[in-house]
Amino acid sequence: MQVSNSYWTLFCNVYRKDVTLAFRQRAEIVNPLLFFLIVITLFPLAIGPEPALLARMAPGIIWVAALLSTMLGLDKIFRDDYMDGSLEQLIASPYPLSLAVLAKVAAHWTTAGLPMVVMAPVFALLMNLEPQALGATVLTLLIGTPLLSFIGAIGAGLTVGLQKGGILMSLLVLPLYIPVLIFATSAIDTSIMSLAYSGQLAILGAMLAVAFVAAPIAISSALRVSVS
Amino acid sequence: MWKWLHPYAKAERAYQLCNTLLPYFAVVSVLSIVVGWIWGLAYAPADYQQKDSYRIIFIHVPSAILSMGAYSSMAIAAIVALVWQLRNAELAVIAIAPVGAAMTAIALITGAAWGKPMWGAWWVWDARLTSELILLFLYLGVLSLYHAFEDKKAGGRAACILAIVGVVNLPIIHFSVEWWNTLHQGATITKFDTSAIDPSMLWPLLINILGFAALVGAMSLVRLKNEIMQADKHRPWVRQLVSRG
Amino acid sequence: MQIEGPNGAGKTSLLRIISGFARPDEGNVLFNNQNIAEDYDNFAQSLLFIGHRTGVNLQLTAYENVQHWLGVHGYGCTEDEIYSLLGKLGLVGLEDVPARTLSAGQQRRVALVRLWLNQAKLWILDEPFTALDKRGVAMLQGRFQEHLDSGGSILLTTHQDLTNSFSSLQTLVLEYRH
Amino acid sequence: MQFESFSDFIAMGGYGFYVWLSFGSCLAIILGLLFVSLYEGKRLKEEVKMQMSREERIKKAKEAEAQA
Repeated sequence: MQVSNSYWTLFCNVYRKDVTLAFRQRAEIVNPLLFFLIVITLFPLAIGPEPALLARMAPGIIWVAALLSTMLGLDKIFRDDYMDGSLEQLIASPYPLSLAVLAKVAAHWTTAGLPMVVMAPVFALLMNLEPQALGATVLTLLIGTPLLSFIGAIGAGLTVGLQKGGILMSLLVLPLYIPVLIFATSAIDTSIMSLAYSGQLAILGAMLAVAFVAAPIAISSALRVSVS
Repeated sequence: MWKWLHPYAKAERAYQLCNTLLPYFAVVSVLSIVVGWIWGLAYAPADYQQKDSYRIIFIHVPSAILSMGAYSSMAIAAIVALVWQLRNAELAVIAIAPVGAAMTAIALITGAAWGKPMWGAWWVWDARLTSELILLFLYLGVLSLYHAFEDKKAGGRAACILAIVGVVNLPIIHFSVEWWNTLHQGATITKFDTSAIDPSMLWPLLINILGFAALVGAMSLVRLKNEIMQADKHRPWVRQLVSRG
Repeated sequence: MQIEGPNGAGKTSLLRIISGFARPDEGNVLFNNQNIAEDYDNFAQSLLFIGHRTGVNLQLTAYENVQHWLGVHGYGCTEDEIYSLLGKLGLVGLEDVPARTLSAGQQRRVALVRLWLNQAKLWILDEPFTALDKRGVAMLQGRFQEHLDSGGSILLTTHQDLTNSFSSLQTLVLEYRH
Repeated sequence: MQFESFSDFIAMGGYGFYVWLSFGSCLAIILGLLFVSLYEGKRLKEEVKMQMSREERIKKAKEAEAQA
């Protein structure tokens, strides 16, 4: 038995475990996507199928649906690990907890955010989104969904010790999502008018960079509180 | 009918029946799809209005018909499973669902690819398309419900109930969506009249429908075999079957 | 050292405070004259904790569980070593089935494999004998002896009396106080 | 034959992209599902085989234990 002292192995191990588990229960990946699709279907049924109307509302609808469907899987990020004691083992590991947390958030994004980015063109089609806005939609989702995972994981970490944390978590997390929503939809709106939307993307990118550094620390202290 | 049907209630017999039927379905489906596609793509005359784009009809219409056909056979299997407590019928429901979902997906995708050149949009919220999309949700709902259960027996029954609820709901959904669409006066689409179709186009279409029907049958049989084996994997007959190779 | 006391006396809470999961209301936990809260990761290097919740994921197989734990704690081990250890613990043929299909005692054994696969000085074990059969208990105590002989220390709670006679056994009795 | 040449056939009177997209995705979905189904059957058989060998190993381990 040899001791390998690498942060990368830890990251890979935690990441691999979560992704393996998600793929083993495929529903975990498929269900949020289906939910996304159904939410999007509801809008034309409720407000009418006129293409111009839908095209006007498309950025908002796509992003609200994305917010709601990432919420679905959030509760799972730490819940199982908390229940079976793996979380204590992660804390009692000689590596920084924030690194393991980063791996878990990355795994969550791979299984929840990335499929949404890939499916985004289909959803944009359904909503009659202007073709020139397609690039902006995919880009904002690509930068925005990891941000949602980071922010959501803070809420999940804070509520994991509570018996019925699910709804409370949505109440905590949804207000924090608002800035992401504003800049993402404004970027898509701008792109519909064929104007440059790099400003909004830059702000989203800056938020992601801050979250990348700060969120793991916040999440790991939230987890330490939840476990004690 | 009971006397004839009863032996097949046993898993092993049902498995053998699948094996016997499978070659016929497979041969019919491969033959008629190959013939139907070549005929439809290369020999059928072009439509004078839609030109060559209409050739998508040779997969769009069969898959749309079969998406509903598969749902009704799934619902019948579900009723049989619940009324007569036949485990094999339950497994048939689970076996048909993915095949039906695939047909629905094909119908939706080909519809979009046909709609783009004809209506100028990949997707419009027309009554038929919307109900087809909801049909896809129903299929996927049955499947994910079944897979969410740890106990597959309870999962099978739950899936059967959902399938039946769906079949009751389907006409309601269809009519409400139709009503909704006329109310909204949304994108108006002129569908060309399928009844006035020329025999030179009708024949390959019919052959393709036959081929798709046989294909749905064959794929369902393959999946049913898997499901039966999965359900009985601790039984001696499966072990014998496997060790025989 | 064995910690005894009636249910509700605070055995588990004490272990969790010593392991650094919970904070003490007053005072500090010192390890080698170092406050563990100050440099927790360093303390964690010498710590092996197995609590009530054993950290065995029920969807993963026994082998995957061990593999994951090793990775998280920075130990490396070959496949054969893990398999032979699992075999030694009576899990022959069960290495690659999901842990949820195992019995409670077998799941506990999967967690206890870690005792053979670490270089930690301090073991903190909360009720390690739960759900184990007699042979399992005996094997575990044998492993305790090895660990003590190599200079390690063990802190555990249990309701069972230890059948082996450990020369260095100390007992701390907690009493229930209102 | 409705088409003069093979390139005409591929072009489908200008609708080639849509026609071949439809037929291609149809084929991909059918073959994909078929492949998955067949693979599942194969995997199941292997699983049963593994279970059998597992039981064999457990039996052997028990016998060895009884002898020891």
